[in-house]
Amino acid sequence: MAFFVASILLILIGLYAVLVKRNIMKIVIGLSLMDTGVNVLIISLGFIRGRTAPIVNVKDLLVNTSSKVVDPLPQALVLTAIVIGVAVTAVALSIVMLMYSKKNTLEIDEYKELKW
Amino acid sequence: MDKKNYFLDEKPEKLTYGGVFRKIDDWARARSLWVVAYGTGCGSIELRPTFTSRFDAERLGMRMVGTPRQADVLIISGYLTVKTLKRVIRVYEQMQSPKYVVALGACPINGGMYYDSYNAINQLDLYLPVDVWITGCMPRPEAILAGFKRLQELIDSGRADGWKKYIENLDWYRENQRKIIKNWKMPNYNW
Amino acid sequence: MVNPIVIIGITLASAFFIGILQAYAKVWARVIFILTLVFDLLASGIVFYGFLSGELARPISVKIGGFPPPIGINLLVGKAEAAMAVLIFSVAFLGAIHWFVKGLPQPEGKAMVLFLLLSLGATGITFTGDFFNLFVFIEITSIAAYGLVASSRTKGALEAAFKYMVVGSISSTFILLGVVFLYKATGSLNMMDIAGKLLGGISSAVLALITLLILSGLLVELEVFPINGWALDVYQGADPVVVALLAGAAVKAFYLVFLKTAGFLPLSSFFSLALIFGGSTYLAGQFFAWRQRDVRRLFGYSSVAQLGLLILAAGFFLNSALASQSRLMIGAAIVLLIFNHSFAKTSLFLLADNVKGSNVEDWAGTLRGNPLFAFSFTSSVFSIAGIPPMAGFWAKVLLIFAIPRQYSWAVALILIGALAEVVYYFHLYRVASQGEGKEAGGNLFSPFVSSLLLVVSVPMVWGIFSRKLSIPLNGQVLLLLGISLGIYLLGFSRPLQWLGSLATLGYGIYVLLPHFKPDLSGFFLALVLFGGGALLIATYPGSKKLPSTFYPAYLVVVFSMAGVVLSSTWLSLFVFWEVMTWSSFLLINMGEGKKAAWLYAIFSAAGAYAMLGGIYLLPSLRIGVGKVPGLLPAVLISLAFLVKMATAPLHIWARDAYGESAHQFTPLLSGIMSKMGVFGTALVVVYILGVSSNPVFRYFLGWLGVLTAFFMTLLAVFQDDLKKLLAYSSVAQVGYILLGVALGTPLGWSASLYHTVNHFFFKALLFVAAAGIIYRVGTSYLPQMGGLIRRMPLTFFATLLAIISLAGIPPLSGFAGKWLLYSALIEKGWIFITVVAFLASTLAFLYCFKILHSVFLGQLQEENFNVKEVPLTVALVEVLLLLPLIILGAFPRLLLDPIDKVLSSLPGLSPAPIHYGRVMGAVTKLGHWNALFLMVFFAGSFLIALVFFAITSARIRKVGQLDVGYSGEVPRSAEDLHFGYGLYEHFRKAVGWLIYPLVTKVWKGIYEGINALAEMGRRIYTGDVNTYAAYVIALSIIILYIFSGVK
Amino acid sequence: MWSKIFYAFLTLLGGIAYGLLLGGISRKITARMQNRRGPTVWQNFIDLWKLFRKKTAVSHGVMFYLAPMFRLVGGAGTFLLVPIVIDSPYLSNFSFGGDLIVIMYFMVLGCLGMALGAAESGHPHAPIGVTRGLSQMAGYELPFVISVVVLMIADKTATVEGIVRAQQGGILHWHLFTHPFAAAAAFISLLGMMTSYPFQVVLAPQEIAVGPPTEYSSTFLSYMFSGRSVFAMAKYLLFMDLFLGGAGSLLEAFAKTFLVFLWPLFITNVFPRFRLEQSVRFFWTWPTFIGLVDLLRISLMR
Repeated sequence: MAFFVASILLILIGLYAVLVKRNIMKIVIGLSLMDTGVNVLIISLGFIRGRTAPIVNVKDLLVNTSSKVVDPLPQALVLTAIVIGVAVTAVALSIVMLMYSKKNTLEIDEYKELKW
Repeated sequence: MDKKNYFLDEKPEKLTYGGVFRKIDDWARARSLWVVAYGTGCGSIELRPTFTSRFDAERLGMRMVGTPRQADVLIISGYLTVKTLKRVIRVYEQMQSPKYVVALGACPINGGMYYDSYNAINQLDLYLPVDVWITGCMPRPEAILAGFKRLQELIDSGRADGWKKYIENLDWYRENQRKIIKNWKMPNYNW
Repeated sequence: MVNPIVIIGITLASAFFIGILQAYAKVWARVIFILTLVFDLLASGIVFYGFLSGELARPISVKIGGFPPPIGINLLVGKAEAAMAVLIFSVAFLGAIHWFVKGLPQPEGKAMVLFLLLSLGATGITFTGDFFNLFVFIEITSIAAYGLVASSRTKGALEAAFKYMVVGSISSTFILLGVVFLYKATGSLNMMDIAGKLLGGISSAVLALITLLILSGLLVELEVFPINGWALDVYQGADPVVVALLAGAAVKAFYLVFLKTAGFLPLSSFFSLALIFGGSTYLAGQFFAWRQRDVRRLFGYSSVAQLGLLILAAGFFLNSALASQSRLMIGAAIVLLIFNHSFAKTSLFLLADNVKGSNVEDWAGTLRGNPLFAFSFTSSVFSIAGIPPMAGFWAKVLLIFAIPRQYSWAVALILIGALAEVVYYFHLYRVASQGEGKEAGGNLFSPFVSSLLLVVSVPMVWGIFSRKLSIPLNGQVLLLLGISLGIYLLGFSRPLQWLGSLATLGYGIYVLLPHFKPDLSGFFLALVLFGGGALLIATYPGSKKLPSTFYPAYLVVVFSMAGVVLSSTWLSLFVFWEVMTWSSFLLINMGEGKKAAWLYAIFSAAGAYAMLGGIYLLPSLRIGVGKVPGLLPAVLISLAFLVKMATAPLHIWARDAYGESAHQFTPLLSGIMSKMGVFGTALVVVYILGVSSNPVFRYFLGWLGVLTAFFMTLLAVFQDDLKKLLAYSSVAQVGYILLGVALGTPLGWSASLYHTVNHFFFKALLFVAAAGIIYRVGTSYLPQMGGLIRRMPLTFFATLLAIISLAGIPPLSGFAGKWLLYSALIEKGWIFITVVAFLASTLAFLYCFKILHSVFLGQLQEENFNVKEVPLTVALVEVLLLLPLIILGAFPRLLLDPIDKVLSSLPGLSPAPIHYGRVMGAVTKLGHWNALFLMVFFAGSFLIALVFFAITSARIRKVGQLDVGYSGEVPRSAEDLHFGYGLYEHFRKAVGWLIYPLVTKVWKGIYEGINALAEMGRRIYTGDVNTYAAYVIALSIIILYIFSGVK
Repeated sequence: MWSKIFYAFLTLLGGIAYGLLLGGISRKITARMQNRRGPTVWQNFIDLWKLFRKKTAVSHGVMFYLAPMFRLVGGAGTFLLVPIVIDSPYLSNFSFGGDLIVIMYFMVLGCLGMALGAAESGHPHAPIGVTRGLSQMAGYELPFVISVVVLMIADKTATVEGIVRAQQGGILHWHLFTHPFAAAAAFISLLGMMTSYPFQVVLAPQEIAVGPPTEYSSTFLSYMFSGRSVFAMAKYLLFMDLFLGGAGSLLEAFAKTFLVFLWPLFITNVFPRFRLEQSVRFFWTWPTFIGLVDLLRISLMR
């Protein structure tokens, strides 16, 4: 339960940053936070109390595996999601860099030329 | 194509006078004198009473018309200047034959009180054929009516033929006119 | 057969290699890039062909990593997926070519890698059969897209990329959450598997919630209103090639996923979701674009709207409550829409890349002298706006006719949106096609190819869909239309084109000969073909100044009119009607009008879409007697015809369209095309309204007609432009015709049909003469003409006869129409209308005199001294047209007898109750009129008087033009003496208040009101990232709350 | 048939003569009202002869040349289309040629021809006069049409004979009395048609010479003159047929047309002149409203 609450809290903090903060960097951080929050959420979804990690290198895990380990799939998913999150953050930061080099500011109000 | 067709540059033909209906024609012409409503000088003030209720020239069959095309009579109502003479000539030549000229007052006869003005025409019949002269300065409407009566008689008897003479002697008239009007600026023949 | 995984694998691999190679061998990097795209295109093409040819019956399922599908990831490629891949790679290929020609963005290796990744991602989205895999591909696509958008490194591009990234990240968060929850709920990530489990009955409420989570992520990518601000910014800011790939291909892949996922929702909630979001996106896009001055953003709005339409269509497509036949039709419509939009938008965005400057005004003149550009632009715009013959037209028709009757509001919505689309697209079109010719960039290969694809697909699409909709399009007419287009090939020589057109028309008459029957179609067919042919002769002078599309378009107008009158169903009438409308639009646009063609397009489109709506409401598509419930279909259908007749208050297009269209075309427009409105109204009155029923509506039509006649006549009186004056006059005369048709009595119809033909004779004559005069004089401004009788005696004579006919003065043919009409009116007892009609025809004398005086009489102006008589062909046509005026004047029965036959062929009508006697002439219950006597009497006594005059007259001298009594003065110039300006100024003082431009102001007010609303509406796109993100969150919450059914 | 044509010709001459005579009478009466003696009543004949026999004339072109013929033939045609004495084989003239609608449109032919000829003269006064005339025509046509429609609807016929027949049986059957409002409207519009004061701005001799025929002279003018007088006769006859019960004999026709003739004459001598926009406004208001009374009555009674 704590995972759920924590992850949703993380998502909400991230969302808060995205929705309210006027600084581009803070928005990117917000996105990152959301990403992490979602990852935690996914992991917690796959978690089953009393079971162990799905690393099948211990002998007694080889029999009747599926009742002893937590759901391995979310973990695999999160692995991919983390990679994607890193990629997104990298692209985002490079875009932010370029933006800063154009206007020398990170205020979002300066980036409202395209509208209507 | 050029501008030639702005004006018809052609000398008017001589007109014959006669025919089976000559008597009726003359009678009708005498009783239907349409006067071009064109005041050349101060005398035209006398034409208003002449044509309105007091003296009623309409009982002689006369009336004013606004265009020379339909008029029979041109009244030179007073002194003529070089400027007006030009207009008078054009108006007269635009009238359709038979047409008559009545000169009103002293000025057309000999210049009247302006005889020595640099700009006055002293003797009208050098420039236009005058059928009736009405003297006075100015002649009163009664005199004008008498003059018209005289014109009617002349027409009736076929003697008012200034319009014929004008065409016959056009060159002579032109010569006189051109002496006075230095800058002609008119077509050679007005229609 | 190619394994679909190969496409993905090869693309991924070469993307990787390009990244490495570009540092060492730039050329090789490029070669690999292009080769990869070509390979992808070919491979997907082969797969698609496999499905088409039937070689592949079932979808290909490719397992990856050795696990069988439910557990392992798999690709699932069916027909739709293969087609989508072909689409994606064709657009990508075209974009790549464009990039190469114009220069790749730097660093080019990265751009190429991202480009490949983007197309790969989109393909993956399409192919994948697994939800998590879907998420991965979405992320690949998105990241590549962020990078590509930013790659041009302009301020706008960076800003757009950032916004895209923020919103995109939120959306993918939603998708990811949805996917994970889906897994939690069903224990599976395989699409087929989940679908199967669904059938097995998993608690649907939770599933719906989860699906909605995914859907709200997808809806962000699908750019629905109001969360599409980022997309518009991207369209505006990014490199057009990237935009083309995004709008043309990537979004379509998302749409496919949307269709696949939607099945997990309960039917009703998906249906309402699709309708609400589709509809609002569609309308918002179409209307917000009105205020848009940046062309790329304008295209963006249009793309958004098209997506909205697709979503709307998806709602119906997946609604299993609908008949399978309709769902098939909608499926076809969706395919057509996607195809159409992808290539048209690709073409448009790439064209935008060729124009310097981003504003609409910067496009001015780009179509002039750039045939390739013009071709690409025209065909793309026509495609998107759904104008025949392009595929978009059939998409619209299919979609509309498949929607069941209880959702007719959706039809109305689609039609209104389509109209709004016409407004802004043709504003752009008109700006682009007019003004000084302007050099546009030469990078036209890709746009040209993509629009060529659109055009090439036309015959196929027509073949398939006219059969599918069972629209019997007249084959002969189609053939003739084809030949007409072929005339374009003679474009190198105008005389040849002219002769070719004449030959084609002759051939057309020969081919359509069997249709000249004494019925309504035959009657109008004769008018169309012979009239069109006669007027074609006169088009020759000055045609060198016209674009080479003039003659093809002219012929298309003529033959499509033939198609209209020969139609046996309303839908085929509509098809030809649209062809006629838009080809005539092109012709009008060839004139120098500023707004004329645009207004014409708007009004015509409004009419046409109203007609489509009306046809949709009809119980049977056949043109024939049948009970039609309610007045609405009749009103809607007749709107189109009233527009074409320019009946008030739908007339405001007419003045400029007539006045400023190509002079060679105006006679056809006025003489024949406006009569198509008459034809249509006649059909409506006979077959839908019923000749003797609906008296109130017909009375209303009658008033419309007579008020049109009155006000247009009044406007003509004060008009100082020859062609515009004639335009008003034409509209007014057609008002009389409408009045006769509205009467619904044999006498009234007889009057109308007679006037229809007669109006063609004299108005075509007047317009032809006007064309000749304008050709010679060089102006159509009346006060600058005058005295031309001295130079153009024949034209004067022809015009005089035409004017006498127009004014309806007895010995000529025009009077018959007047006499019949008044007899009919008095017989019917429409008293007040009679009075107004009489008054209007008296007012007509005013402008009749104005035409004759201002053009021919008065003083010949100096600048017109060297004017010659009109060219020979024009003179020939004048003579051709004036003969019937005289002949019909003496023998009106030559026309009235065929009309009687036509009338007796129509249900509810009978031959006009006219008895013909030798002495009294035509006798009705009311009065009589002997045409022949009047003609003979007039001509005879005129001759006698003339001879008598010639004998008795004084010696007459023809004098010069300045020899006038001018108070003794000598006029200095003709200009001083000519009274041409403000002829009826005194009359204006008396009745000027009647021509207060109320209608124009009302229309303008409506236009501006919509503009203001659009302006207010589009302010929601603040350009602020926070706001956009907030919209997404808010909308998702709303979606989850409303549509999940969870309380 | 030839005899019919011959009689028509005679009637035409008679009409011209009577028209000229009426013109003379009107000049005489006007003079008397102005406390003058005035010309003889035959003055118009003298004028006509003089003009006819003038020696020279100018022409400005073909249309200018033909216009007087248009005017004469148009006037004569209208005159002959209106039956003078109905049921008389000869004095109904060519009324078989057309009904009231035909007459109303045939009327325009002469005017149109004259307008064109005048306009070709190139004199600015001509188009000024013509446009004034046409505008005024648009003015008076409205009340006139209203009353004509009233009559046509009331009598269920559009022929002049039919309308005359409907008025037989005593003076109270005249439309003047059965449809007084329509008649009033029509008679007011007659003032406009005859361009008598206060609607005389069309000719306005004081400002634009005589308007349209400014450039016409001599024989041309004589044709116009006679055309005009026969045209006036046609209008008198038409009004007689429409409102005064037609004529049973030639004498009656003389008397009744004289009555119609007196109406504009009385008005013209005691009124000043309207400007054009005033007269158009006048026609489109007062006589129109008056006519509408009968039009409403007819439409309600039907």
